[in-house]
Amino acid sequence: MTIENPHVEKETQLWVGPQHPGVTGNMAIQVWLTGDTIQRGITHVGYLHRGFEKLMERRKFIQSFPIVCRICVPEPDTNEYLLAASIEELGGITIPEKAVWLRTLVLEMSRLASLVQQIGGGAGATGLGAVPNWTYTLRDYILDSFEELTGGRVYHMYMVYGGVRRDLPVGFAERMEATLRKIEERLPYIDKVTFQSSVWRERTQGVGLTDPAWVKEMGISGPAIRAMGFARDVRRDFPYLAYPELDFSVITSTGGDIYARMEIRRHEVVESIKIIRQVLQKMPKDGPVAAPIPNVFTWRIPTGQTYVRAEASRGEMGYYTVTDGSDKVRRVHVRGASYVHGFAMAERMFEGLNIADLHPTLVSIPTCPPEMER
Amino acid sequence: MSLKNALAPFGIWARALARPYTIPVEDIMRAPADRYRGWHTNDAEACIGCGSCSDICQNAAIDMVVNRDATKGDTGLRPMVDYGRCCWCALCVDVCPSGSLGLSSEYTWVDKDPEVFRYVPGVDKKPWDDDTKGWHGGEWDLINHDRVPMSMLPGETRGQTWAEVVLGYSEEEAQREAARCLECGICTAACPAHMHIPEYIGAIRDGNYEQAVNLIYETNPMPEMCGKVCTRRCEDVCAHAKQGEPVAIRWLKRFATERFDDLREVIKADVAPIGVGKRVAVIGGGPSGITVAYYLAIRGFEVNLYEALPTLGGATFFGIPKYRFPMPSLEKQVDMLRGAGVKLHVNSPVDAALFEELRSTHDAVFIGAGLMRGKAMRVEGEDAPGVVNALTFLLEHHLRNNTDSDKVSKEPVVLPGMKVAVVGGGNTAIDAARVSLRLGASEVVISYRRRKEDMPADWEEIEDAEHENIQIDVQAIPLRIEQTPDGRLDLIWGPAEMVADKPGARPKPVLVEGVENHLVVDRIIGAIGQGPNLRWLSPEAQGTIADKWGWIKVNEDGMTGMPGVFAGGDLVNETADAISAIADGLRVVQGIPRWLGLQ
Amino acid sequence: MNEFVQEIQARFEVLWSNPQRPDLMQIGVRQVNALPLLTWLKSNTGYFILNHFSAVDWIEDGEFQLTYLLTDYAARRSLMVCVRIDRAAPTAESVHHLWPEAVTYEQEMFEMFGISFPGSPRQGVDLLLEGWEDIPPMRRDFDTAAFAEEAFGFRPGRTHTNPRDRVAIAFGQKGFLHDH
Amino acid sequence: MGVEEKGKVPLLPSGVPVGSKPHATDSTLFAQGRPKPLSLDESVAFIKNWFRAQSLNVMAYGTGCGSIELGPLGTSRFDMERFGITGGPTPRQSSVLIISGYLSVKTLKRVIRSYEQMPNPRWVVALGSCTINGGMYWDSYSTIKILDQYLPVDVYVNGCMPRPEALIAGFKDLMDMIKRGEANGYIEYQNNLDWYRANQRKVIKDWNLPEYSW
Repeated sequence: MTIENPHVEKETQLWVGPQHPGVTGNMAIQVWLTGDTIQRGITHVGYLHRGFEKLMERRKFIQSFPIVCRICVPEPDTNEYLLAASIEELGGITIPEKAVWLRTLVLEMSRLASLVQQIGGGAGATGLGAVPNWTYTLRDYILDSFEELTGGRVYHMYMVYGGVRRDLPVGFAERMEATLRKIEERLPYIDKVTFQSSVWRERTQGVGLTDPAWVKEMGISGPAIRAMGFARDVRRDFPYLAYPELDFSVITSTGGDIYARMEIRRHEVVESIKIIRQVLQKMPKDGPVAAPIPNVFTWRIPTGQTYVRAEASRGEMGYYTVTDGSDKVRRVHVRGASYVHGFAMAERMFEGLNIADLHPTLVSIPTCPPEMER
Repeated sequence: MSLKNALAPFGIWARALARPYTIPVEDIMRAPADRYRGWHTNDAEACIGCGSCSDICQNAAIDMVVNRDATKGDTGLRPMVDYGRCCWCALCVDVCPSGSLGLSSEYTWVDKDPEVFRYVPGVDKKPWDDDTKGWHGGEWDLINHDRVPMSMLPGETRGQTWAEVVLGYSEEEAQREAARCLECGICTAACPAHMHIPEYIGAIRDGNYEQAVNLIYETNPMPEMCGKVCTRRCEDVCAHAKQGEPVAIRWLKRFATERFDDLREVIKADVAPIGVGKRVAVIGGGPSGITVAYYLAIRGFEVNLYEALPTLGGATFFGIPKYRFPMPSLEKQVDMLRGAGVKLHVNSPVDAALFEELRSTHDAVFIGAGLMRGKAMRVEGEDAPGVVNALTFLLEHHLRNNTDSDKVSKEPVVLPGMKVAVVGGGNTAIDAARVSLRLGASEVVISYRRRKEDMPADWEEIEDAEHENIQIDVQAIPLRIEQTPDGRLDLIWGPAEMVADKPGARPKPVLVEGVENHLVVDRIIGAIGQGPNLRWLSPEAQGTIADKWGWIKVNEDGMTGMPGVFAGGDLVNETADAISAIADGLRVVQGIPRWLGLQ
Repeated sequence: MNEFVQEIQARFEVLWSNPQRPDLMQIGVRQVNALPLLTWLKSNTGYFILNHFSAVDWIEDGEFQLTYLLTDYAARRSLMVCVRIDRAAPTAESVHHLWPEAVTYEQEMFEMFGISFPGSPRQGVDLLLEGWEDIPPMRRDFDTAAFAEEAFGFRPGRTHTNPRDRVAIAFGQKGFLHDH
Repeated sequence: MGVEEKGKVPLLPSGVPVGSKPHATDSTLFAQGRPKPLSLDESVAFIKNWFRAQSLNVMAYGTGCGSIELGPLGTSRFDMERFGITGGPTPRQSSVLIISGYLSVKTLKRVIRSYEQMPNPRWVVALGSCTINGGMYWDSYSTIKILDQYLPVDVYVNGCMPRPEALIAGFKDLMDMIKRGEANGYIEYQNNLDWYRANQRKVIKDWNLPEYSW
């Protein structure tokens, strides 16, 4: 319900961020308002710009791995996988079976952690403090598992070209199962305050709408496109790692609003848990975790270019990698999932949006500034 | 809006009774996971200072700082980690060839001074030094510890042939093996000649073989010999050797030099002709003499090289069997000398008179006469017929087979079907045994006083001998030799027990009294070492340049007590090792111009 | 996939093609053909999604390479279109009217490589950097380490000894083939 | 190093140079023979510091990737509020500024502005390697390397990124320092404003920050 105020004809310019508790990271939205309705908005990034693509050009192939995971903080493993897969494709390395499954496990765990966090973020953006309290803790339990498996809490630096760096610790599957159960136990409570709550539904349904016509124009992906009824998922469309051997469904919804996008995440958490269980069950018990790799100091890759993609929690993430026969990459271009979401799509969505809905909309798309600007 | 949905949020009050997630205050500093990557630890004694950690660090967080003196196998540097840079990726741990670097599981470090976040792990004491948890190497390494296997003739058949046993790397194999090098340069410290090892391995890796041989020739005029038979101390200290197989430095050198049939066109010397008009005489055509002759000749010196035998090479000619170092390889190196303009005088033994003449007609004389006297076994019955010294045996054998020398008998010492015992455990013993086998001996036994791991011979040589079915009896002390009634020889030996000697020394074999074993053979070859023999010099000259045992003492320029007379090789360094002789030669190559005031 | 390249070849000159993967075809075209080809692909084929758009600096050839990645999600295939442009005066035709997200790609490429796309909105507007005065940072001739040291400085007190140098000095490593 | 030398050593309100500790040979410690009771000013300062240390308001500004670990810290598992730490939504309501890792020049500009809007006393906690010596972005063209050239840092918490537990340890150290009256970065900033300004202006080329009155 918009209050019609005849006096508010003047356009107001407002900066939301970068120092703002509501933005999804260190970014800024410049909006022009009439009353509380956004007339237009521009996304401003660069606050987290570190020049990863330049830094990678200065580093040997192996040395790029510790830095790429910093491109996306909540979900670093997708970056590690994509860089490893690009280098393996261009350098002609085949990874062993066990590494395929371990990579799938790590990718899915990080997707799960990120999805859980996004549910909390979405609820928190609408003023529900309890849900982020829960989800941050649930994410923390997944981080504990990560720590056990990879030695790192947030940045795992677990995959390198050739495979992964360590095998599963003893008893990992049981402890992971316990964590998954904790998440499952908590989901009904999250439902109660969000998806089942009529207040929250009022707040989110029909808000932050996307237009299915945009799909033909922009490279929208992830929950944002699945919320418009398109069952598009890189794991299914361009299968990689062990995903072809796993049973999971691609969740779709039709609302195209905040509610639909959050609902997709809610169901993807269940799918993700299902995938992790399958991976732990089907994973080969032994075998090498990495292929023998060439000398990390002097390895050169012949000239070539490729584009490798994977499904992150926010959508399709891709790495465009060019090599030139030297021991360093010529160029890596990181196509973050939210590059399209954060600029082209978000700026269209801002038009006509109520200022109070700006933040829930941003969180639900979602945007991740470090991968937009790298 | 249904009532159910409106009431749904109140359902979460059920959580009010559940146990909270919150970690109690007293447990807040939780123990991290076993693999957690915290601050660095380093075993400073096991660390070799190779700098691989510093090279792999993409953040330039690791400096190599001077911590102790450089020794062979340790640069004396230790990593210092700057935690203003570190990102705890642990690539440094996974790449550490010595396995000394690790990450503890400690994670808290708070300070108001930004300058303190920097220390040398293992040297600067930290509370987490003894943490066994954390990220450590060993499970999976970033570096490849496995050597590219060398193809060889099969062990069963090669005893019947004189063909070269080691077949050499193919180009692809050589590049693959060269690519394993970490380029730390520790090997150069252990090499007596301090060859430019990482540089030429890098050139081989890049396929730049011409550059590789040029780099090799910088400090070694006999690389093909070294590529085949070097004692390769470099490989002993190779960073890979700590946890795996060292880079096959020797085989790579062999590969590079074998690429070229004639090195004269390839080697590009660029030195000032400082020695034009100066004459140098070199006595002895072994590795040290060849080194002095070659490097002085390319500097413009007029070099006369005197060799008693019909062929150059010294011990590398008569000592090393041709299945290890064939004659064409030796010829190639001698051709380099000819190309450099060295005047070769073979079959020209030097005696006291000629020595004096050389001194007077040359600006400097170099003695590289080598160890030509085989040591006696000092057991009773040693002078029985059929007991020979390995040095004599090998010399005769090589002269007979490779030269037209008429000074040797046509009849080999070892005849087909004989059973041979070789006493000793050095490379000479192995060579004598393997040569005997190839001469047709039906059975060859090596008898050694200590354990197999104490044998001074190259471990690859020992393995090769075993593959050829040569039996090695260890901890066997020869007591006496008796002749059996049917004209054979009985080597009577007693078992030895290993007793710890003073720290740092090898354990000593001590005879177990009262036990006598018999080894009945047709020939006994004594190979227990070589000694100097300077009897060709006048007693006065001997007294001036050598000690009473015949070892020559030289100064830092390689000059003996007699002005203008330089020496090098086995006579000086007592190692009986070609690369040390080359290193001696290199010292003299600098010493002679300096003594003549040419630099 | 090859038939499709032939179909393109029939309309536009394809300089080279490389089937990198079964689902990824790479082709190179001339700059004059780039915009017509992309327009044709967008309107007439399934390749209407621009997945990514970026540049590569081939400084030794004096050229920039623009890479457009188009994906046909129905057929589950991608097409990489590579165009070389002159590095001395880097200008390319904007595709923002075909794909709205190209606006930011082009804005970023102008900032990072100095490639201009006349007609593209927000050209020259800072995206990632503010007050940048040096050469565009993603160009190969921009030395970021030197820039960082000059502009920001590093904390003093670090010393590094190269192990090879230390060994060479401690053991007197020399060469005898050359005078040094 | 293109940075000017730091000026005179700043003084505490009591006249003691920052960072200097009383030395055993100080005549003041021996001449009086027995400890002097705190003066009224000192007592008030002690009580004020004690209270200040118990309620730190952390400004909600995730400047870098380290802010991902502030989330768990604030929510139920680690629950920083029981230690007296809570979030402050705006600079004017906050007392602690956390620099969570690397700072791009663009963010530095905003951070300076935020910091200068914060009321005294205010403290800066620096997380991770990046604030000390550039961290993994040491050769990046867009991030600053040494934070204490631009802002006064009271406590460094090392790690990349520091765990929530390490952050708690850092906050506890900060609290102890505040109680002892040692966390005086803000005084140092005032006293050396020209030096800080020169460094800041050196990297922020398009300077359009307002001058705040001091």
